Amino acid sequence: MDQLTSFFNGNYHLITIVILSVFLGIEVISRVPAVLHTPLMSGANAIHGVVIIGAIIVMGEAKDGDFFSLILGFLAVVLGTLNVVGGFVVTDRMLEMFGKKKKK
Amino acid sequence: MDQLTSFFNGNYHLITIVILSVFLGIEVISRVPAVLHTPLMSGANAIHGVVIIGAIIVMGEAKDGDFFSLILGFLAVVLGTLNVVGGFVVTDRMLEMFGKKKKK
Amino acid sequence: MEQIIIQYTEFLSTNSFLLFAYLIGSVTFILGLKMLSHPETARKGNLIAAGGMIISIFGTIFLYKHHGSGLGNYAWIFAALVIGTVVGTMAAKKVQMTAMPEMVSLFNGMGGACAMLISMIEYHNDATPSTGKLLIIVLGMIIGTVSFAGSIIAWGKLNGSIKDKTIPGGQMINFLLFGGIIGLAIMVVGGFVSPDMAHMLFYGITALAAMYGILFVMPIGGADMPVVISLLNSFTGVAAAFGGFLYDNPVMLTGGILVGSAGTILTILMCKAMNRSLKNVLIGSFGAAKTGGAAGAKDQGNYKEISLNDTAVLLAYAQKVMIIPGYGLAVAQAQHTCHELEKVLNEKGVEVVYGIHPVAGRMPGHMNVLLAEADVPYEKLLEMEDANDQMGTTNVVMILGANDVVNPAAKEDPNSPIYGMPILEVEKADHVIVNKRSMKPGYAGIENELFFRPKSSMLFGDAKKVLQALIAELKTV
Amino acid sequence: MEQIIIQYTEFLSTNSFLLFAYLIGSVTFILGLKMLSHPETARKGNLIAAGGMIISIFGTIFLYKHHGSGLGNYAWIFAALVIGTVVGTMAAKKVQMTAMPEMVSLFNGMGGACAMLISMIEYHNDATPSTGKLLIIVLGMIIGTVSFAGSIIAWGKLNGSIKDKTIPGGQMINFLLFGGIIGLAIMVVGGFVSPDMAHMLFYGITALAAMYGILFVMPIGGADMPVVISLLNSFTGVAAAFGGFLYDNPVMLTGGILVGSAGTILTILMCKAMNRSLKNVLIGSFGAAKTGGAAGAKDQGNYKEISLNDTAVLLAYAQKVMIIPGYGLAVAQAQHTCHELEKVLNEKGVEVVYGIHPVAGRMPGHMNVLLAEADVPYEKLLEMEDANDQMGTTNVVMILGANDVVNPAAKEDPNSPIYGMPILEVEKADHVIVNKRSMKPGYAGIENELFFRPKSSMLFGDAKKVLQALIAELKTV
Ligand SMILES: NC(=O)c1ccc[n+]([C@@H]2O[C@H](COP(=O)([O-])OP(=O)(O)OC[C@H]3O[C@@H](n4cnc5c(N)ncnc54)[C@H](OP(=O)(O)O)[C@@H]3O)[C@@H](O)[C@H]2O)c1
Ligand SMILES: NC(=O)c1ccc[n+]([C@@H]2O[C@H](COP(=O)([O-])OP(=O)(O)OC[C@H]3O[C@@H](n4cnc5c(N)ncnc54)[C@H](OP(=O)(O)O)[C@@H]3O)[C@@H](O)[C@H]2O)c1
Repeated sequence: MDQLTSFFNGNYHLITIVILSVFLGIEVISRVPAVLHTPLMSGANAIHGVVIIGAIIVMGEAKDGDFFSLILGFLAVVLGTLNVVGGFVVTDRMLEMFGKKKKK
Repeated sequence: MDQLTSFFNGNYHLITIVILSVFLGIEVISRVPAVLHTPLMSGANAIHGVVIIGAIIVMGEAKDGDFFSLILGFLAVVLGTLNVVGGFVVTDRMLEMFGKKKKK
Repeated sequence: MEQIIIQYTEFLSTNSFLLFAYLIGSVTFILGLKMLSHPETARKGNLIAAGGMIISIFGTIFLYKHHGSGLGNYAWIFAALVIGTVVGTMAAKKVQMTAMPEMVSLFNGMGGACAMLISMIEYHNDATPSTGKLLIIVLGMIIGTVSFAGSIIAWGKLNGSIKDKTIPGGQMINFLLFGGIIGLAIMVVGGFVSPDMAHMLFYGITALAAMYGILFVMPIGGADMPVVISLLNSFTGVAAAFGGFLYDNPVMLTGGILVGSAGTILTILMCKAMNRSLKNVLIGSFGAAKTGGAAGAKDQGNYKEISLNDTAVLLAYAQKVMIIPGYGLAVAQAQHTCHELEKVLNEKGVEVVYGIHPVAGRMPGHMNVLLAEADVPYEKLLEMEDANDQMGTTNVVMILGANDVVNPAAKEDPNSPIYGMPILEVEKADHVIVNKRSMKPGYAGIENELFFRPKSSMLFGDAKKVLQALIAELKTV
Repeated sequence: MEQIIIQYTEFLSTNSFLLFAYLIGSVTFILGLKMLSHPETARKGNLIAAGGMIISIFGTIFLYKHHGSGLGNYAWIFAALVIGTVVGTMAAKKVQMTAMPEMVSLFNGMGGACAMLISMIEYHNDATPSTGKLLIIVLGMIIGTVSFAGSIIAWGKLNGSIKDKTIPGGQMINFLLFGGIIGLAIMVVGGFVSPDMAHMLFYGITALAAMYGILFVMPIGGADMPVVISLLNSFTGVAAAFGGFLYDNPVMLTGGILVGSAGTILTILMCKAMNRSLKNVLIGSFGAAKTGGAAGAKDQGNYKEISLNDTAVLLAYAQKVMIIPGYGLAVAQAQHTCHELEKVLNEKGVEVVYGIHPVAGRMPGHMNVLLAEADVPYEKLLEMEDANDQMGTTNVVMILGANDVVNPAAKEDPNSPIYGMPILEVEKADHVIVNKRSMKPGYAGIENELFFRPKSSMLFGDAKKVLQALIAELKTV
């Protein structure tokens, strides 16, 4: 309990940020047309690839001989990059298709 | 400049909260029907009465002989309360009128 | 920066119940605003936000700690709270429905003044604040003062004690004032002057800000006040948020910023509903157009008058009558009489509906509130689209103190200042009867050609008196 | 808590350029999501978010400082970035339009795995983390692992390498797994076991979480995968947010949580578009209904077949033909042939339009993407409402591999699992020709009475082959 309250106090601003982001996510997305569900899902998928920043930090701080961290970290950065790059590119391709709409 | 960057660093989380709140405010309000503009304005007016918390803190921390702080602080709390209480009550009255709609 | 870190770590030692109370406060504000923007949930939303406010306030009073010690001066605090609550409740309960906007404006001014006072006290108490803190104090003071002064002027305009005044070169003066405020603020915050001097300048800024607030609102048309109040509202929100920075207080921060941004959007939405730009409202170009537009009842032909008796007959033998209320009905306080007319007509087997234009009157929803007050059943109030749909099957349209919202220039004359605004298309009905006191223009200050059209007949007089006479007349038909 | 404060104050000494980069990142994510949800701005929104991501990544690489020293291992980092970029771009560029959802699922799994690995390394490196940190590490690991394992299964299902399997007692097993994960997590985080033991349990949790992810997705119908992927998407978002807590990193936090909440809402919206509840999707009750519903081609009467030649004649002499594409058209990869048919008919003076149901195919917008790929002009694609409006003036409706989206049971049979879903009302047209390979049901696993109705004629065969034959036939008419 004590640990929890101190955690709460210490991360209070972060918790506020979380709550605001939750509301913001909900507000921003409600009322999307069904046709955009797939690209939106894919775009959101690319955004959570931001986890790669954690991987870069972990990798960049790994000690020289620490192969556990180095190897897993390397893997993490590769996977994170896949998520980010693949996600944005695939979304763009999808939306390019939709874009043809404008050839009206 | 140095002062500014250190201010930025020190209040980084608060700045993030500000930005999220700005977006949230915009998202939440867009698309209100015109009929609700007046009560919404009035409700928002009551909410910014939260400034009263600052008045309470200032008042509560005023030293005994410091009449400048005591008097202005007292005034601040009164005015803040007016804003909060008056704001919510007036809004409620307005919405009560609209509420008659439901007598369908 | 150091002081900020210290402040932060001190804050951590605060009771986490208080932080939790603030969290609840922030969430209720978000929910409240969200619910306030939907008709069914609005009232509950207001109550939820009020609940969060109470939690935040009492949390602060009882749990706030700084340097390990709690707050003092409880007697003063509670006295102030009680006074504020009693006065606030009474004022809010007593106010006329139609005077709501001015009441809101007044309360908004109180909030601005509160922010201003807080900044003053903080400045007075901290002899050597850091630049960051000083910046926050000064900005909070400026915005709070502008909001306070502006709101008071808006309040005065709405209740009629202050008249619209265009100050010659007003824009130039405002520009200079603005520059002066910025300049002095830089000198104070940047520490370019001696402490004594800074102290004097600080109050100088306050004075300039007050003047700016006054001159900013002064030239704006009285009827544009709802827009201005919404703008000042968001100013006070920002001022409250500066308080949030000052005390590292999350609920002040989120509450203030939410209102700041929501208020700004609301201001824009209101302008859109009136088909005007914000700039247009602020510069008050309607006032300018007034001189041009109303230049003369030109020779638009002649208008017909109709007698009370003829009106009564026309109404009594109609199948369906649509009443279009406007600002004049509110001014004449004729809503109850109007409802009576409706009942008399109903007894005679005439169907009566109301056509409500979204910006009829002087505040959004004005007509809904007004007629709800007179107990007109909600299902008789038609929104503009529905009203226009039913116009074709309507025999008599009865316009009571409305003008701009039925002006065909909005559809027909691209040079008209209201061109593009959707209107109630009364000419689709068989007969149009217009009640107003004279041929004078309405809010937009422009001629209304409708009055000269073949279908229209004028019934001059104060709305309330005319309606009373009409009811008497109807009973004899 | 101390460590958190220390972490915070250390963070303050970071270059403020990095903080600014993160701020830009957060804002672009919000803007990107906002723009992605409007058709006109979607593509630009995606690019904006990508730009913010690049800024955040390079900011981290070059500006991040911890205990005053920057990051090392640049060679490894860049090697990994290059590999990921090359492979990711190639995979994303090469993938078939129709295989998009499985690609998204795979990328989502990569993100989940990344979060899992980060947690593992952090656990490995910090021998005695505080309870708060440990909690974050363990939760991030669990959610990341579930998302990773689940996404891989979803990917396998979508590309057909894994078949739908209902495990007997699956829900019970999942429940037990869930309980086990929670229990072990409490033991590890609460410090109730020896460090060595905790270490073992940690990897035990990883294994259980992976199993949970697999078993959670396994029984869900292959075609419900878009919904599941959206859900797993939001899981990965939450996992990324835990990383944000771990490194006190604002952009990970906002990005992750935004996606977490947006993904949840999107999941719900998708369910709504299919007229199903999320629970229904997760328990996979369509699979159950399948056995019941398809129980037999009962004796619903007989269906008519139509020859290729007759079809060609009917089409050639029609004035207006509406093509209704469905999942079968995508499976047969017949979009280009379909477009050819349209052109041939146009040459003969026949007007051709497409009626697009919002959930035709296997992902939202599937048909739009498919037909856009074949260069079908956008103005020929009618949304459901418009298509239904034009149905009365249509001579021949040509259904190509669609089934559920034209099933009249959705309107007529309250017991049908798809009851309430809006459909394309093809029976308002003069003739209905249905192309599919057999009388087998479609996705919802239910019989379609339309095929037995008087207006309908069946044209069996693979969509692509049938269309090719039809085009040849038409040229001889
Ligand atoms: N609703 C809002 O939110 C809002 C806010 C700000 C501005 N506005 C603006 O206000 C206008 C509203 O249009 P409206 O048609 O309702 O009003 P209006 O155009 O202002 O016209 C009101 C008319 O009522 C007549 N009148 C005044 N007192 C009267 C009395 N005692 N008895 C009978 N008639 C009386 C006046 O003519 P006489 O002097 O000849 O009697 C006047 O022409 C629009 O231009 C709108 O843009 C609306
Ligand atoms: N769009 C989305 O977002 C989404 C997501 C998940 C689920 N769903 C669901 O998917 C369904 C979509 O409806 P739908 O009408 O498009 O598809 P459907 O109901 O699944 O029917 C597709 C039909 O195509 C036929 N088919 C298969 N391969 C073919 C081929 N090579 N040539 C010709 N015909 C072929 C099949 O019959 P044969 O086997 O007899 O040929 C089948 O009956 C709805 O129930 C919807 O709720 C949609």
